[in-house]
Amino acid sequence: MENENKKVLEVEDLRISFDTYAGEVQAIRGISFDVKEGEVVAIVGESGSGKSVTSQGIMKLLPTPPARYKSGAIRLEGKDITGYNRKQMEKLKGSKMAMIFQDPMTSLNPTMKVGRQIAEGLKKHTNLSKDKIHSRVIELLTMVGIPDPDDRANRYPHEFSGGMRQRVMIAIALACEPKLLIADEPTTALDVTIQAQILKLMDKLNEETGTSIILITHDLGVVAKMADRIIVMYAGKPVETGNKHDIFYNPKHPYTWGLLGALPRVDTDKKEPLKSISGTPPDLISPPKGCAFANRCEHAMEVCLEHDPAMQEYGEGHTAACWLHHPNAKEYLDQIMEKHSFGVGGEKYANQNAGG
Amino acid sequence: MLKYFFQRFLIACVTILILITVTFFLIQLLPGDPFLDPKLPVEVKENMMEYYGLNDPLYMQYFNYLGNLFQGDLGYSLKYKNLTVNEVIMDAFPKSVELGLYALLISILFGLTLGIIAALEHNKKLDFLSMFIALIGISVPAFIIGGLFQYFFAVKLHLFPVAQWQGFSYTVLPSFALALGSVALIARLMRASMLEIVSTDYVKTADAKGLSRGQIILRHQIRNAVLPVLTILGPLLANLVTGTFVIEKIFAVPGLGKYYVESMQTLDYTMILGLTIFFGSFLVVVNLLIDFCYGIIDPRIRTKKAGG
Amino acid sequence: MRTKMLEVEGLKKHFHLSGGGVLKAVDDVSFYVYEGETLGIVGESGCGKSTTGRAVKGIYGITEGKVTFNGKNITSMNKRERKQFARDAQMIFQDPYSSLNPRMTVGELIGEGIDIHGLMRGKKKVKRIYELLDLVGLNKEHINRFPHEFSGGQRQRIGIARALAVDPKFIVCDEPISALDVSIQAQVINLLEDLQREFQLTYLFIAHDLSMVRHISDRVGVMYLGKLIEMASTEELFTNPMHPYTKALISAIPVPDPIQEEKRETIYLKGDLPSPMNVPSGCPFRNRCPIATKECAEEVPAFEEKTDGHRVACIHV
Amino acid sequence: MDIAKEKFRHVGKDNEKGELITRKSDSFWKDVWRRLSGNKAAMFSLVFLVLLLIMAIVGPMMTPQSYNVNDLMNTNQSPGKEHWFGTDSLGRELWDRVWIGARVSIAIGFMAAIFQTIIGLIIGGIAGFYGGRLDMFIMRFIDVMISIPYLIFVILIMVIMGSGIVPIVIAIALTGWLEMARLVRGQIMQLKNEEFIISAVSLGAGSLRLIFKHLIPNTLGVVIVSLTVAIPNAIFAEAFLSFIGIGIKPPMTSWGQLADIGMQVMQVYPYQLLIPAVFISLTMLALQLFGDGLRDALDPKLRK
Amino acid sequence: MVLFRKSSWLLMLLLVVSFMLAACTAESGDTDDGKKEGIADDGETEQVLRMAMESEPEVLDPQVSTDTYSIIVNNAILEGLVRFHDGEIIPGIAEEWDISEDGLTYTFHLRETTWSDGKDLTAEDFKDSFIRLLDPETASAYAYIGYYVKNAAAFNQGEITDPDEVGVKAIDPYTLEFTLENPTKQFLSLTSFISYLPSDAEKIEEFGQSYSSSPESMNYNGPFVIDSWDHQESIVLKKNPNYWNKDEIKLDEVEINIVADNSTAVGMYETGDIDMVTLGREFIEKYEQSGDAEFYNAGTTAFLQYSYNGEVGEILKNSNFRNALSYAINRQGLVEGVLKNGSTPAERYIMPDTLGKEGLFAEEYPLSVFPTENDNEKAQEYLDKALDELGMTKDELPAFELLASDRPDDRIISEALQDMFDQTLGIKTEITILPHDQRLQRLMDGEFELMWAGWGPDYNDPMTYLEIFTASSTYNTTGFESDTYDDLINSASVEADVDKRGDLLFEAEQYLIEEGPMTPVYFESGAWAKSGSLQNVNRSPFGAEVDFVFGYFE
Repeated sequence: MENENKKVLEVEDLRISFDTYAGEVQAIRGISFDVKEGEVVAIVGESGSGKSVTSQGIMKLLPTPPARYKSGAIRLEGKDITGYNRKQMEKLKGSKMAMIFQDPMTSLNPTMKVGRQIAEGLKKHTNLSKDKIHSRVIELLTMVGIPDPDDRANRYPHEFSGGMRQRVMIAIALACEPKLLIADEPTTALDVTIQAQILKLMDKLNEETGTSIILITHDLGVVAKMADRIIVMYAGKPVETGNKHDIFYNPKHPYTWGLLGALPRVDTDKKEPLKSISGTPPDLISPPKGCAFANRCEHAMEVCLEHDPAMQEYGEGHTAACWLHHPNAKEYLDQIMEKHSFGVGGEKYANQNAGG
Repeated sequence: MLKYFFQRFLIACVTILILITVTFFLIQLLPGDPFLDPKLPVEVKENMMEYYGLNDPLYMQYFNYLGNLFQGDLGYSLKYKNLTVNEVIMDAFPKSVELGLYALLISILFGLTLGIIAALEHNKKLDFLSMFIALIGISVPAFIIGGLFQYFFAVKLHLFPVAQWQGFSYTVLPSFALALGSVALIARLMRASMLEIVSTDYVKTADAKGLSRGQIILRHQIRNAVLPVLTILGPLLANLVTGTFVIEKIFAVPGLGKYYVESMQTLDYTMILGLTIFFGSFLVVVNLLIDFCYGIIDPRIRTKKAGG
Repeated sequence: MRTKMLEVEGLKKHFHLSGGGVLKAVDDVSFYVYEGETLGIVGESGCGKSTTGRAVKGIYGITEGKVTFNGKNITSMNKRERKQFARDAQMIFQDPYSSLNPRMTVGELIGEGIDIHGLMRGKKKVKRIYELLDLVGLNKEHINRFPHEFSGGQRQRIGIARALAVDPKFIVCDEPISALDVSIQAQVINLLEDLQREFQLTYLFIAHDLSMVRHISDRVGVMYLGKLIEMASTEELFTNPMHPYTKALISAIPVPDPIQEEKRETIYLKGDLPSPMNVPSGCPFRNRCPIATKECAEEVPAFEEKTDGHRVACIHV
Repeated sequence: MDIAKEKFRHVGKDNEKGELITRKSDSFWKDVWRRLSGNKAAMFSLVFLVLLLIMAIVGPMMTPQSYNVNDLMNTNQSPGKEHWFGTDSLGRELWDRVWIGARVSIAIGFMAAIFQTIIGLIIGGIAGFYGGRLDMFIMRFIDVMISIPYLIFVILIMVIMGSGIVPIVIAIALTGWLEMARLVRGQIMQLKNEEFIISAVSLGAGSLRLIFKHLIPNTLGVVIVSLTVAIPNAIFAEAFLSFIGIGIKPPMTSWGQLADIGMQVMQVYPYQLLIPAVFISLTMLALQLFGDGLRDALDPKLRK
Repeated sequence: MVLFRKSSWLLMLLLVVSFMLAACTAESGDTDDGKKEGIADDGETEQVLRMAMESEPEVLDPQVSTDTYSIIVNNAILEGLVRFHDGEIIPGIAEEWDISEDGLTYTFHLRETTWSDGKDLTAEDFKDSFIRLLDPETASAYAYIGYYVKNAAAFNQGEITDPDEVGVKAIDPYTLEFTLENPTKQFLSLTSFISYLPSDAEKIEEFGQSYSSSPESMNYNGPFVIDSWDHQESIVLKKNPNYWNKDEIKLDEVEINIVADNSTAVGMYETGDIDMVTLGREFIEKYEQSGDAEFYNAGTTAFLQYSYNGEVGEILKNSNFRNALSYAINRQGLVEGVLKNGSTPAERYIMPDTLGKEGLFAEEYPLSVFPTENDNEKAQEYLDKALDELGMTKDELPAFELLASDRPDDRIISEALQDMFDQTLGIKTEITILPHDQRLQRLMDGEFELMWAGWGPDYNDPMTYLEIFTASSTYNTTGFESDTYDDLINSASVEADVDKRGDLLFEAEQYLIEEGPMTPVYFESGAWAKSGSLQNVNRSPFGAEVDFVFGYFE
């Protein structure tokens, strides 16, 4: 976190749609963020919120068609890669940026030895000799904590457990020391004890190699543990961004409130009902005119149904898109802020930057 | 692994034994006998039935047959009276296998290529073209294809010999005619298999590594896509080897198919039985082999069997 | 004295695999569920918690042991009793996508139990289905729609309505929320809690998510490789876990609170879960256990009551 | 942004809308049809097949001649104004014979396919549903049946029942059901582990309900697709039987028989081969394409 | 992506090219085979005959084999006492022969010659072979062909066990004597028949049942020996250097290819792979137009056979009814419009080329009963009469089953007959097509109503056509049993006087036509084509179907 200013990745107003038989699904409806060197940025949201599409969109892994880039810019280390074709992207993928997928059981080629799968990227992006590549593979396997790496490199994925496979995936991703690692729900398919191991590993690697990480997850616990900055997405758009403390202790958007409230609290009486968000996210074939969350929002106002709120900044790097913080809604906001505390840990950052 | 194959082998043996039994008694249901000739005086026919053991009670015929079978003797044909079924098989089967193998090779070569092209060009012109070619293979009956091939490529264009089996040039037309249907089958299977794999996670992983499209296709897609195709090669080869009657007839290939159909039509009991047993065992062996090959190619199965 | 609605004694469920091996999915498990309470069962994948749930519901035959429901052994019930059991005990499934027949409408799905048990028909049945839809927070117009048109949370609520249709007393919830999004999980959990209050339901709640189990359960049992290794009241288990596995499990859950998360100490277990095909001798946990000793390999530790109502299977406690 | 203050009136969440499904409701089959109708090749095929059916019915009525009346003075006439498709070696109108052949071939195709589907569905269903020993027994039985020469059955049936459509249908179905049974068994085995089946079992559903409400409707898609494959296979099988001289009862004819006769005279009267061959091939093609379309339309992977 | 699209097209191209490549290599291979063509390098005509046969000989063992194809091959590799060539009996191994006055004793004087391996060929060989034919152990289907010889039947049927009692004697190594049961006019020609050909006892001893299954396992005494035999593919014959008459044999080699499919064989003929070919019905017109088709008499009388058994038999027994059917048949139309193979309408039963007393039977006893073209009025008249006699109306007539084999010609003729009966008389028939053997079984069980059938001669005498309808004939399952007819045939078979015998046979034919269970339709011919330079290859209804022994290329 020393080189605060060096931006590894900048994404600006990215919009991606999918053309399906039923019509155009607007999977991402405009997202902008940047990732600084060494930083861990978490993208949080429920399924269908567009977080996975965002990550694969940055890597250009989406098959086109049906995917369609509608607008926006992607800059990697300051270079605009938006218009890059496949050949140009091939040079970046695996070397400058790499990716880990959700399901370690299916993300490795079942008929190829693990060592070869790691070596593939090295062969592509470096000029190392065969021996060097081999020793690098062993080094990587050791680094991700796989015991007996010499033997393991010659084994097939099915001989590995889920956790081990995810370690292999990490080794593949880190093979060429990428600047940016995109981890798409890396622990969702794993058991809790294994998840802890993998998270620890990622944390360690982040610190040791300085690789920036985009962590995509729906688990706020993982976010709390790993992330520096957080982007909360809903229905294809970010609704709130900010650093860990902004989001957990001073959330501005009712959806973030909902998310936090929906988790069982460690510190309160367990028999207090959870704060659920009723209803279902909107269908992105015909996204609502106003705020996408309005129909499920306890605090919805008439304006929410008609106009989509814009992102407002509430502090350094803390932005949210909600009409509640509009000056015209101040009375109501004050009312509810008095009644409730939003966020966890009982610490109130009440309304410090409202209207800013 | 050994235990597994031993088990499979035992099951196969039982299957073949049942097959022999069922076939043996089924043939007896057919009216008539191998010596149908209205000119034959009753006494002459008696002599013949006696000589060929057909006057014995059925169960005795059955056990005699089994007894001989265990000594590897399938008996003399009742039609080609001085040929043993063993001789017939030894003589004709290699030709059927040769034809079948050529056809299989063509099917694999053309089928895989067409399938891969179609999958890579999914929903584009070449996809439709490839699949159209493949569909034609399925859509035209073999005897029409065989006849047309013969007429145009041999009789009209003199590119190949019209018929018979005397060297490489003789094999081309029958092999292609025989292969056409399975080319289509493999092409379609390969295409589907490829399309399925295109959307798998590990292809995405490979893509994320920055591999070129060609590398992804070669190293990750094709190898995995071939697996399901492999599973049908066994039955396919068996089909190609045993299902050659039409092609054999048109191209005058001296293979087993002809004996098979003919034996059925003339009630050549020993030949029907012998060939049925032979084909049954052939099928079983081929399937075992394919199983084995499958194990080599797919590491998942290899260890599973070793472990189980 | 509270009545035990369900009693499980020495339950074993072994699967004979086609390759010849034996998978001991559940191996000698005993517990009971009081009427009106929620018993949580947690554990990692392959620990046998789902198999336990299904065996209790009578879906699988039992290899060994005894399951008693309301005083009746479920394996020796007569036809009428079996039918009554099929009605009294219901189940909610993990995968909201595969647990509903894709060819049936929501109405048919919810009405199926009513039909099977011949409870009502015609207009009355439709009225009941509307009631149930309303109960789980769905709209009337959903009755003629097909499962694939719904989101995961909605489907799970359909599944709940389906189970409720026959007025059950006992519901096995087999990981009902693990496939759902966070915000939706809360909906379902709240709904389950509401229903429990309203209809005095008894739950066997199976999950791998400890925080949710903690939230909903009165008592919790922890399973590892086919065995129960710890069981206590929820408060007791979470504040005073005794078994080293339970301790590690609890510590491994990331807490959605950055400050707390930083303060917390996580116990990292070494290695992976062994396959249930080859469970280590003695204590199944011993080869990952930070405090394992030689003795642990020698015999399976007994599942004993260490303090009041707190049972643990570990010789080092 | 300038928005009137009264717009900021609190309205709260809208439960109805929150649970709203905005997409149009489609039943499964409606959905399938929608996807199918988007498939051009499949639709062309369907149109072709319907036209073919119509022609098979009205075709023979369009000429004054009949398919079975000889005209020994006008044998082997080429197609033209007088004889639309030409005449055969007995001077019979090929036009009429092709449509009669269409009736027979299509009838054989459909009947055999349906017949073998029913047998396969029942036996495969039983094997898959009950499993265990019974399953093992049935599967071994199928193994043996598959290895028994098909022609023995065919000849046996022909001898018992004579030549004609029904014996051919029985002969084809008698061997065709084996594959279908395997397929259905596989499907049922797979379905049996699906949660919705377990769910029905846990509700107390009986065997009948499981089979008819849950298992069969969910195998239907696969079964229908293989039905569309079975039809051309049966038409082919009939053609093969014609080739080896076992066919339907004259003066009736079938495409296979016409093509077989055409093969003999190919070098002299090519039209006698081409006409039936083109019809067979186009029909096969149409059935294949339609089957493919149906498969795609039914594929659950594409539904989401 | 663009790159890849290109490579896809490339792959496609590759497939096409690979096929073409196969074609090219095949072509170059062809030139190697070029010397197969008729002209040898030195410019002289190579005497190699290449021909096609529909099927492989079932077995070449002369005492066991029965099929057409073995007869063709055996005719070339073995020689009997006499040889049948081009309609005439010429001396074979027997130089000359004497027939006793009573026609019961035949004495053959053999020439001194050897087997192909140089071993002497003696009367003993012929005697042993004949005894072997009759030996029940041999289980020969054609044993009955020897029944004309004294005690042959008894020996074959096990009534006597001493072979010496059979009327065949080797008087000395080169004199063989047969004693017959009855005077048998056709006996001389029978001695050229396959079952009377000699087989080598030593080889039989050596090879057992596998005797004659390969070139080495048999011995030859005919013009040719087998050089190689690829089962189901080809048999190559080479000139026999030890044949007594080898100077008359011009062909050095005969290559017999087994080609089941007629259009394939014709294709091979057109590309010059074979020198002669039998023409299926479909090809005749084309070859006739170009003048290349030759017709030959196949010897078969094709007829519609009736069953006199059961209820249907009651109708079919009525001669007016049979006449009605007969007059409804357009024989000329069938022959010219459908068959086109030179067959002629049958106006009588016995095939016109059959030998009579001196010349042809048909010339000595002319008969023309049936109309060549249908006569609808007469047919109708006969039907009315028949219905009157039967006391039934036309509507009461059942739909008759018409049984035919699955041979393409049989099928089409039965379809034509069906239509004729329907159009002319309104009589309905249902055609049943059965595989050849299954149809035979129905015939032998007598389970038929109408059957499309025919009879090919076993020897050149009217008797072969007539004897099958006696009550005791195994062929006759029709239910036709007439003492009058049986008496005629029996008298004829023991009648030594040629004129009287002829009269008896003629009377029998007329009686059969009047009362017998069949209606002759046509006398079958076949057509074939051969290369212009090929001479002296004959096709004949008697003996070997194709006789190329004395053939040569100009």
